[in-house]
Amino acid sequence: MSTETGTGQAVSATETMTIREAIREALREELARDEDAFLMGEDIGTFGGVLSVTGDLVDDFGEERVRDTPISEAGFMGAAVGAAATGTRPIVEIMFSDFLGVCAEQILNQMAKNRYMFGGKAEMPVTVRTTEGGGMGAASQHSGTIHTWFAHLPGVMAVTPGSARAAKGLLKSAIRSDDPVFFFENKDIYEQEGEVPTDEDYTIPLGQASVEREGDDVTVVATQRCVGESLDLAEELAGETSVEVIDLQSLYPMDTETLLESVEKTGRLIVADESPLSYGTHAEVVARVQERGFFSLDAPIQRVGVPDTHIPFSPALEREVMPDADGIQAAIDRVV
Amino acid sequence: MSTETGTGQAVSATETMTIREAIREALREELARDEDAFLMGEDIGTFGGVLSVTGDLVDDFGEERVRDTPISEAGFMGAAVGAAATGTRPIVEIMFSDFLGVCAEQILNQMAKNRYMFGGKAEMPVTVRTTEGGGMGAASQHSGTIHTWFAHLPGVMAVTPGSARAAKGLLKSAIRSDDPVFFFENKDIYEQEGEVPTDEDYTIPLGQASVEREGDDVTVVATQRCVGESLDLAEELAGETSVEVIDLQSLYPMDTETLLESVEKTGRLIVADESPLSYGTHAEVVARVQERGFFSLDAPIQRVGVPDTHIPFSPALEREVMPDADGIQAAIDRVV
Amino acid sequence: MVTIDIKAESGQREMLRRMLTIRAFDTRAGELFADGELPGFVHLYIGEEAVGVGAISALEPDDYITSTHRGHGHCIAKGLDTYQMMAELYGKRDGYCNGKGGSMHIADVDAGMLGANGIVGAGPPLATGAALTASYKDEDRVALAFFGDGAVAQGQVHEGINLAATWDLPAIFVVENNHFGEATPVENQHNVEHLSATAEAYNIPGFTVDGMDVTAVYEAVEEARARAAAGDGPTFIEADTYRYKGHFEGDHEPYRTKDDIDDARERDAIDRFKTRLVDAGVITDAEFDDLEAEVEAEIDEATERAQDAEYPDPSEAYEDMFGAHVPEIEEFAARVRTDGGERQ
Amino acid sequence: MVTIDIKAESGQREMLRRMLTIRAFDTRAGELFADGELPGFVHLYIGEEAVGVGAISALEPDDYITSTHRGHGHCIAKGLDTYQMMAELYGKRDGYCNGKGGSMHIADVDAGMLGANGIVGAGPPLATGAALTASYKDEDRVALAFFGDGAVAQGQVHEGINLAATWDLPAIFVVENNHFGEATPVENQHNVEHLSATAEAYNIPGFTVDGMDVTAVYEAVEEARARAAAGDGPTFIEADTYRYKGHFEGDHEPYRTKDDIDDARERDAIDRFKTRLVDAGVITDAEFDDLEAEVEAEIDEATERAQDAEYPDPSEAYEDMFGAHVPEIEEFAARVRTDGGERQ
Ligand SMILES: Cc1ncc(C[n+]2csc(CCOP(=O)(O)OP(=O)(O)O)c2C)c(N)n1
Ligand SMILES: Cc1ncc(C[n+]2csc(CCOP(=O)(O)OP(=O)(O)O)c2C)c(N)n1
Ligand SMILES: [Mg+2]
Ligand SMILES: [Mg+2]
Repeated sequence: MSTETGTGQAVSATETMTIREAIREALREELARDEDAFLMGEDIGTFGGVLSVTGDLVDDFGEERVRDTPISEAGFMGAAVGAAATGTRPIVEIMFSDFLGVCAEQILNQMAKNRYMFGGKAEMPVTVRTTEGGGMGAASQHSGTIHTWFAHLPGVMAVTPGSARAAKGLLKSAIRSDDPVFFFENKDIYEQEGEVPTDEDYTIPLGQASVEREGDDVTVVATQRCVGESLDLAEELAGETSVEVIDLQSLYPMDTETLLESVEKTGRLIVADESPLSYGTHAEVVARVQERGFFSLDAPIQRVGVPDTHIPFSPALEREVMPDADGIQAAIDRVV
Repeated sequence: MSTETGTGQAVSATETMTIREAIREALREELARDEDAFLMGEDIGTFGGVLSVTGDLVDDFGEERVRDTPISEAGFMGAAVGAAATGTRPIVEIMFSDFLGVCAEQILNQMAKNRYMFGGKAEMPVTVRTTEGGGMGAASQHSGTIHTWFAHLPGVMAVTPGSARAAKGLLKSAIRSDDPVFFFENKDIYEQEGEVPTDEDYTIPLGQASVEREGDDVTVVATQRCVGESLDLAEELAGETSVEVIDLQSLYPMDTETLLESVEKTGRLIVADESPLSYGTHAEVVARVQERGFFSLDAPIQRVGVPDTHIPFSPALEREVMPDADGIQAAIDRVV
Repeated sequence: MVTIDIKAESGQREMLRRMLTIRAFDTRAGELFADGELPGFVHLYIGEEAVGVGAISALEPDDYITSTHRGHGHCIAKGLDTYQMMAELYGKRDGYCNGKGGSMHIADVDAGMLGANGIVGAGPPLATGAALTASYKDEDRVALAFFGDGAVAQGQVHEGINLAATWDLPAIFVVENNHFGEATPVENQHNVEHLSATAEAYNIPGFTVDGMDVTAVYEAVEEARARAAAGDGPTFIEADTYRYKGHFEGDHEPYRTKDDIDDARERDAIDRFKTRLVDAGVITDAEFDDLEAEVEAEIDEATERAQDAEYPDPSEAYEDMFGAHVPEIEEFAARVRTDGGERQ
Repeated sequence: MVTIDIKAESGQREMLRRMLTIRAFDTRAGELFADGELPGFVHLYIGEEAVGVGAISALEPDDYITSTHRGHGHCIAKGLDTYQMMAELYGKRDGYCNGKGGSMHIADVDAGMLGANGIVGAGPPLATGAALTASYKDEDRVALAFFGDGAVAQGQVHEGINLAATWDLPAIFVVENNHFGEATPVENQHNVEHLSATAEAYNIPGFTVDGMDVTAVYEAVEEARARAAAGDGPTFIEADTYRYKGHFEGDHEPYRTKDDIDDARERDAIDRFKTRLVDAGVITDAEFDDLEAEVEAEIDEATERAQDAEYPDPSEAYEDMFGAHVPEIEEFAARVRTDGGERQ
């Protein structure tokens, strides 16, 4: 227990918990808070989710509100859209983000477009939770990072927490939002611990980044697992190079202002994210910062990500392609 | 009939034809050339395709090779993958690119990943043709531009021709390729005419851009419909501002070298493409050019695209959000 | 209470009126499209009126429907306003979607009309979701999905039905088998003789009814609704029907002959229902003519008003993407609309 | 010619051997996983051996199969090498995928094994595609798709079957109904008693066979293959079976009791087939024990060799994305591997 000041919101007591626990607590609190909210997904009930995120929630809320589904992602994603349009607040779990292709249509043409196509006359309060990333030896069909697709898709929001605090604060905002929000977990950091405000009304606004560590020489803006990698590296480099680390938190909307402020100070930017590099999340950060911060930049913005491969199975190969502190270090070396 | 030198390839006779015709001729020539190649899609046979691209091909090649399918994009995209892996060369038409969500799984996890997951021991010679873009009053579910998704997806290539010549040359390369290639047509320019080499072996390598007009003051790199918009604008501005226009042609692989050379000369870059701006195709061009051409740049790179909306139905609204010469002009004004 | 009581004479007349309204509306839409008045695609429901009217009349007013690209008939049967529909076809601000949706996206969520849909097969999972809301909230409502014979080849249709069947949700699935998916005959899309065989895969009741007999459709849906409301799960109904016009306006129809269409017209749903009502003394020929004239006048007025109505302001293109404020849209808009809110 | 002639005694012994090999391989894989030797996920086929062996033995050697996440049994039945399989489970370069795929992606396209698959339901459209190749090239080959009871809820399974049925392709669809999709019982995924009812939706023959009787599976597939090869289209076969181990290794199995598993073991396919062969005098108990020992020795050797085999070089991670040369991959690799090809 300690006190801290979160980004933009004064908070009091905190508790140490893992990202997995933070997600579960956010779900628990929001289910308790709003009886229109319910969970839907494969084996999220008694089984507790294959990566044990939903855990015991079914015991507290029952099978109607923590609903196991057949293996029909398109069917239940569509059902979530139909349910949301008619007055409920579905929270969908897609077991691995690689399975989003199975239900992409209902996202692309229904969830994302209904409000606009209908002239604003439809609410779409859906939250989609899913897990991304390598590190488990789960091979190419269970290790992808696909959040750029949804960050690019007009009509949905996308967030990518890099800490337990961000996980809880963003998930609660996502659930409360009347717009569709994609919440991208990273399976490699479920056990990462952090301080999380206990206040049940602690939320982080969608569209807000968080400066996790201040620094003067170079800014690293990171997502998900790369936030921790960056913080560790910054700590290691302390004294030598002063690294500012920002958790982007929200891919869309994006908190461009916070990035610009930081780059104004450091003049150098590294973007670290586990999506494949080409047309990846990094590129949008680059585009925005150079657009509005061109004259602050002293060096080209560097990108650290997956080198346009899939995630291979073998442990000898998998870590090779995953962005990590080494890659961030190399990027810093190129510009500092 | 005239003679010209295409990008990177000496060619002789040309013929004036529309983009629609250029595509059909590429299909005709490649079907004639390789009996393992066949077309598959909805109403592409006797009906000739809803946008009349396949036209009379069924008369020449029969129903086995110009195969009408049920409305089962996931089924026949998957069948194309299975067929390609076992020795044929399928060319799939997805009627509108917005329908790619319906069959995204077979693309994302099968077509794109098989070769890699299998340690290189699978060929995947599939071509996917589809049509993108606004301008027909077809509303949000039939007007999207989604090529960034596939440019970002490791394991597939993506091309976006902006002229009849590019359409023919790239489609032939796509069909001959043993890798999956997405060929993104733009429905608003099917009637656009241009000179096309008649040589049946004229192809444009995947991964090659084309300088369509030389200039000194600013470079506009464009795709699809925006190529013509840029050329018209360049013509209009001639004398005043000297605009170099590049048809990017290939999103992935991307011909970064040609862009860098141009920017070295002009110092200013505009990227014009019909994808939604955030995390759009533009951003990758920006990221690469600033990475390797940082010190050539005299001004921030500007993006012209769809302002993160869907394409609305009403003619009063549709043209408002479509990138065009006005938007490119405004971008030039910001930096020249 | 059903939307329209088919046992009452007034109900029968109202069903006839709605069928006539659909025919008049879509005949007009076809003409306007041919005249180049309407942008985009227009898919007409002419010939299939008995399906939409029969099915929706048997629902309760609060029930939900999901529709297709061929949605005008479902809208009118659900009681939507023809002026707001026509205004939408023109892309005018008074339209159901303020001009943003057009023919393929007319929706009125408050009225239980969850949207026409440009994606073949997308409706059934949405209907399953609406049925899930009803079940979750313990409301006496059911959801009915209309979809075409072609759509039965879409996986998500199966997923939607399987979910509803497994969860015993109050849903009804209605295939409008008009014998073609665009230019492709149903025989080239499926291997079954009757699409109602699909029901077997989910162990739910499946029927094929004469989709050009409004009474037959009504009765099948009335029964299905009772089953759904009783917690006995979904029903699958195939309505055998026919579209008289091309797939979309402009279709050159190489896939059938004029005789094929004439054959279908012999079973015309409006003619048959009219004859039945005249025979039963519910309506006279003269009253029928009056009804037709009334309907025609309504469509005239709707069309004229729609023609005169205002287009949305171009700046409205940037609205309605989200409920929340999203700064990027504003910023991007500002780049194009540099000159005091006007596009450059 | 069938892969294994069940009428010949040697064929019967070979089928028994393959079942034993699957069980020994997967038992070992389970142990190795529990010991932390194998990375990733491992899904075991123990209990279901009769399905893979029965089905594939009745195919011709050139025929295609598509598999699932639970693919080891299909690989062994298809004649794949246990060393190369085990090496793949370890992520070694000698593995079928050079270590890139792992348990869930073992493939040997040349042998007609089109891949294990981590996506539930992805196989049937692929099999339809392989059947399309056979039909397009007029080759005497069929394609058989294995998939689970859970997968039947996937839309793309339906699309694949519908295409094959509509086009009369030489395909066979085999559901391995082991009564669970992960932790969810089949009753919570479907509304039908027998999944073979699915066939009705496509008007193709559908059967439920005892999936723990290798002969029953064999005969059903033999018939289906004849039908497919004759141009009479696909068959849908439900094999009623059971998995003895958890969904994946590590599953705590809250969804069933030890008794449930013991009940299934009473029907054990290997025991029953062995008894039958012993009774028929095809094999003696002693010969069976020898066979088991031989198989065990093969797995020992495969495991030892796999343990000793080399990992791929990290630089191989950048290979095999495309047939063509793609400069970006090289360039991105160079950024990480700055120091003479070594990762920084
Ligand atoms: C997923 C998808 N694929 C293809 C299309 C193009 N398309 C629009 S309508 C149509 C035919 C639909 O046939 P059917 O379901 O029988 O409905 P009908 O038009 O006959 O009413 C097709 C193929 C689409 N809109 N969506
Ligand atoms: C599209 C998709 N959804 C979910 C999963 C996660 N998953 C892997 S195996 C499995 C259960 C599959 O059940 P079934 O088809 O019966 O096969 P079984 O495991 O019983 O052999 C699930 C849900 C997946 N791999 N792919
Ligand atoms: Mg139809
Ligand atoms: Mg199962």
